[in-house]
Amino acid sequence: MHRTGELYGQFETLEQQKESAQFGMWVFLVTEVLFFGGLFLTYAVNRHLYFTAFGVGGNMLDLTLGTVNTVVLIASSFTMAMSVWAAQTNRKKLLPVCLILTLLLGGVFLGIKYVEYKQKFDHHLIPGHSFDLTYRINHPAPTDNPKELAAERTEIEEAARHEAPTEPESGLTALNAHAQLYFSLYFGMTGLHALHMIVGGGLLVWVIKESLKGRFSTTYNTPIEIVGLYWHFVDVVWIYLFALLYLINRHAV
Amino acid sequence: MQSQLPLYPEEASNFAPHVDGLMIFITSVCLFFAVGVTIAIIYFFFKYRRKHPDEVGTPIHGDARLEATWIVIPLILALGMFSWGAVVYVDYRHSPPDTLDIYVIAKQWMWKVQQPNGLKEINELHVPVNRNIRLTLASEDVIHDFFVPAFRVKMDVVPGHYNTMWFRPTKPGRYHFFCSQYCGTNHAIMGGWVTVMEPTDYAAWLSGSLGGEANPVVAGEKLFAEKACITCHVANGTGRAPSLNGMYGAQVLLADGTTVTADEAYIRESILQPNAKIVAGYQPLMPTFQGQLTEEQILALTAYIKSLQSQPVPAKGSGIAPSTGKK
Amino acid sequence: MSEHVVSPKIYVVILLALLLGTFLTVQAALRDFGPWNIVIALAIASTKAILVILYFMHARYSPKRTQLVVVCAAFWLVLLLALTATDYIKRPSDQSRLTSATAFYRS
Amino acid sequence: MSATSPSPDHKLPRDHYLNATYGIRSWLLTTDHKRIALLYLFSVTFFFFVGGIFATLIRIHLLTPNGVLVTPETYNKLFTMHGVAMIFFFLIPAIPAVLGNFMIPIMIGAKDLAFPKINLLSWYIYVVGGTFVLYSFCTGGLDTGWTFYTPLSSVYSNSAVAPAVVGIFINGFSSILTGLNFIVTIHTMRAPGMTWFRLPLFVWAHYSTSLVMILGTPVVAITLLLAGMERLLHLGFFNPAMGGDPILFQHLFWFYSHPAVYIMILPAMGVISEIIPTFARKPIFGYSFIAASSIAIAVIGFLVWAHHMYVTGQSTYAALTFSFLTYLVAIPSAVKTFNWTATLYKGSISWDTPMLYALGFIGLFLIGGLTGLFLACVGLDIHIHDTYFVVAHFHYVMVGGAVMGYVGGLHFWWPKITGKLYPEILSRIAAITLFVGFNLTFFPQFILGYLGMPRRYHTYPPEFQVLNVFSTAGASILALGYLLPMIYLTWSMRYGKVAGPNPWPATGLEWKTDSPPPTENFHVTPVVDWEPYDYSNRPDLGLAPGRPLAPAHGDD
Repeated sequence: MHRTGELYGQFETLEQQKESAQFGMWVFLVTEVLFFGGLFLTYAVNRHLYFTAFGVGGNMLDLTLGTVNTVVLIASSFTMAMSVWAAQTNRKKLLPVCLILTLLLGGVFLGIKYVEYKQKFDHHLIPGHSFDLTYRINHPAPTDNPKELAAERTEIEEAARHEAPTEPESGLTALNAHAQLYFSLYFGMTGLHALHMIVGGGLLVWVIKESLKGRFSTTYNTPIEIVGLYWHFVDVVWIYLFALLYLINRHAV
Repeated sequence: MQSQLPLYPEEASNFAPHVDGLMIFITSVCLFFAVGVTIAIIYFFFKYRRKHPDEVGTPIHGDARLEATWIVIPLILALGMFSWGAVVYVDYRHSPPDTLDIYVIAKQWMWKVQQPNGLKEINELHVPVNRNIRLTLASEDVIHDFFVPAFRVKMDVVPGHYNTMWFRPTKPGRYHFFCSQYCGTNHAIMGGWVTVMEPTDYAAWLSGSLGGEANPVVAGEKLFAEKACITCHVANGTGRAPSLNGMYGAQVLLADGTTVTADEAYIRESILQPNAKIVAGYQPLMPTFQGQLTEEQILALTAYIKSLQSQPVPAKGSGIAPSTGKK
Repeated sequence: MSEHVVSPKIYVVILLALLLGTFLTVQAALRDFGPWNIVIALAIASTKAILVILYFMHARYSPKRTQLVVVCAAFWLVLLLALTATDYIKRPSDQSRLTSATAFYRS
Repeated sequence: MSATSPSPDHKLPRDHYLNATYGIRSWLLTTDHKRIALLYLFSVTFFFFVGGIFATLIRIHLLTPNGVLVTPETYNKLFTMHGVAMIFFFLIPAIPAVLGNFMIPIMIGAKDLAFPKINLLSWYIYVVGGTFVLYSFCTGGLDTGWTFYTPLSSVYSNSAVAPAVVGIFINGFSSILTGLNFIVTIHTMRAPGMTWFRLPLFVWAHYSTSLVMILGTPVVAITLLLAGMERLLHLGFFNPAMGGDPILFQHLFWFYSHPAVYIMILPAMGVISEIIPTFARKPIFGYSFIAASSIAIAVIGFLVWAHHMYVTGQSTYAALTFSFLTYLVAIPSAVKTFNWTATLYKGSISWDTPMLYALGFIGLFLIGGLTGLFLACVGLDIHIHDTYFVVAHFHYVMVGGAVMGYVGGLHFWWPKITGKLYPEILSRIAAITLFVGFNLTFFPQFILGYLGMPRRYHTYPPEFQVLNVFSTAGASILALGYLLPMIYLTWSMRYGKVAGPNPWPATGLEWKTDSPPPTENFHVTPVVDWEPYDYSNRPDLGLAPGRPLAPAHGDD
């Protein structure tokens, strides 16, 4: 295929340049997989050691918001894939639309993530000295659903009893410590993921600007593909984070 | 002068001859290859030295049979080393049943040792010769490592885990022990001496400094009453919790139908996280003692519970699995 | 090498499959299947991930070396998890983990 | 002197990469892989001397059982900083980022690496990471051991752990980007005719190294990040007091740090695979086996990490699994050694300096590699784990292996890099000094280790003194051996004889261009139509054809 665009000095042909860029991105994504892999292992080992406490932690997350976010991110992955198609088939009007949609959906994801973080902050679920699993049930907001709070209290009490049957005080302390590990990992993993989203957003802004200038075409679309690969990867990571952090032990509610 | 430059430390435990034998085997194999390759290189180096500046070597690209030979033969030898090493290792990790149990607690930068009768030592360890010794190792802060070169034994002391190691000293004498996992500023002076004594001397040494309170079994018995364990764990099996008579070393039947061997680890866990394993037929009532007992108190309680091993097991009210009850 | 243009029809099918997977995995999580809950969650997640990689990321239509890269990434991740598991699953002192967290928080 | 020997009538080419542009900006903003390699050369040499000074102080201190020089705190900082400087900032980047960076594009006939800007970026990342680590060294030092075991590093240490961890974390990305660049370059940038099985073995070695870099480094990066966060934010991932598991840290750490030794040794093996056929003037014996063994080492090297944890109380099952796999990784290294030795058979062997280094490498790597078999043996490792035996083994592989390979490679390609020849006699003396000094320093440590002297001890029982004195004496010879090349190589840049394009002569593509090469490496894109290390069909080398040492014999 005939290609257009600027040929960098180290390459012989544009074809070679494109292949190198694509392959380079894939290799980079491998390092990203292993980067998250270290966190996955830390998570797996701690989940193995403190199964109950991690279950309690997982149930503190808002499943609805998590599910909505998953859908949002999958949708953004779809619009990203459509951007690549638009570029490949020379649809110069559609391309920026798809890209902007992708960016917006990414923004929605981060917005929802912010709401979730804010909730956790308000409920004293940030690892540190003020971490307290029972804060929410002891300081309910007027808008809180009493049924939900009661369920949460039952679950915490049950789990604390699991740690120490007749002495809820020390059982709760141990539970707090282990749930704190869960939340350290929750914030670590989702935080690192969000950081990747922000980087991806920056890349999107760049290709949107270029696409509005009409620079991408059937013969020159490498940047779109590269950004697309990165964006889809971030999506794949979230698919696993959603399953691991939100879904396991959910039935205990 | 020769004794000043030995090639191996004294052989003073059951493991030492095995480890040294393994060492000699691997050394011989390696020497054979190292010497062979070195001689070949030196020989070629002189024999095929370039004699004319324009000379080129004979093009030989390889030989599949030769490659196969030097893949297969080293592989077989390597697997031999692995197997022998595995046999020795399995021996290291399976302590015999009749051990003398000593507790070792490491902290920056000292070793606290507690003899079975409660006698405490700092940076010293006295053991009788020809007796299987088992050390239970705990750390109060960072990772340490208990290393006795003359016994060829070594085990990390990891905070948050209980590690055990065993050995049988075979030669009376005094031997160095070291901390061999880097643990901070005074890592190098965190060591001491193991004294291996004749059994009679050991007994005399023990009784010579014996104190009633220092005996962990006695201390554990007192704690057992003080902490009200005794109110539920009634010896005749009529309490709300199983009798502990004869439990140590036996198979305990759990509520979920599985059985577990009642070893130190199980006892420790049952004290700190009582609900992790519930004995069949009992309610999860026991409180955790996490944070309420010091390491030494847990060791004392464990020692006391172990001493109940020889007590009569009640027909009802023990957690011991029926089919595998102790004879 | 000319690049493969994936038609939007396929993208839509994949999108629907991903949404269906999300729905199923949430439904499965709200029911008690015992230890199978984890298996189901991870199986659905992996299926979704594979769909994204194969179609959205065009791995299916990519050169062999790219596919090799994907396989390598998965292989090494599994290696990291599985070989560490050989230790944790059978670690003898596991049952006696002392969680002195209580002491830490009281001090 | 033959026609092929360097003769005075060689002239430096008029335009080459060194004189293409001038000024500090032309170096600091260069995207030329050759200049970036030189930037790396200066930086890793700097860290080598930083680490070397620490090593010297350590050896002086250990002259007497009670130590002669420093306090325990300082001693602990010395060996930690020695390890950190040498491993993360010298050994890991040394051969790949200097020799690999310079040679790989030329060897495969490319104008540059696939991503020249990323290449420059990786050097800046290295510098930033190095600055953090130096900052840590200067503000309280670092006393955790280079392994950063928790909870010592994350809770108990009072030294400047955080900046060091941040520095190593940052530096990891330098390594990742270098590896990424190499892999893509080797895949997509080869000249016409440069098929996979015509690649120099140096390139195969770097391909394997890059695999380890991109697959392992991210794991240690995230691990150190977690340990750093644990220290700064009091999180509990690896802190048993908060429910975390210190053993998990070791798994994560060694998942990278064991394969990392292959990052250090594989490129050195690649250098040796270039030097030996060149100075024996014959094709390397078993090309495909050496190439495949590089890949095998990189892959199997990832399966063995928990052999560093035999005495942590790991499960018997894990210990046996990892011991078995560790023995498997020994085989490809053995295959390489046998093939190198076989290459010498019926060669035309010259005693030039690079060859002395190569043979020194084989000798030292033999000892280093074979003692790995002792440590792999789970029953024997219990005794020698964490003793000087490990220290000796590690230094035999890393210093005797990797550094010998690096210095040998530096001599081999020095004429290509600078266009000048180094003084031959002096360099042979240096090579022999290094070999002798090295053995005297480290061989006694094997015996010390078996006798039971634990590592990282600032003071030791008096019965260990004799061997420690030997070791310190050897270290002073070794130090001299390192200073010599430093001096005469610098000297030769200005005063050395002009080398000409192919002084040895060697068969690789890098010797087909000028010395020093032009910025774009080749004036015309080369086409490769010869097999690697082939001296028989290369009239362009100017050697007398058909005058082999003995009648052709064997398979070919």
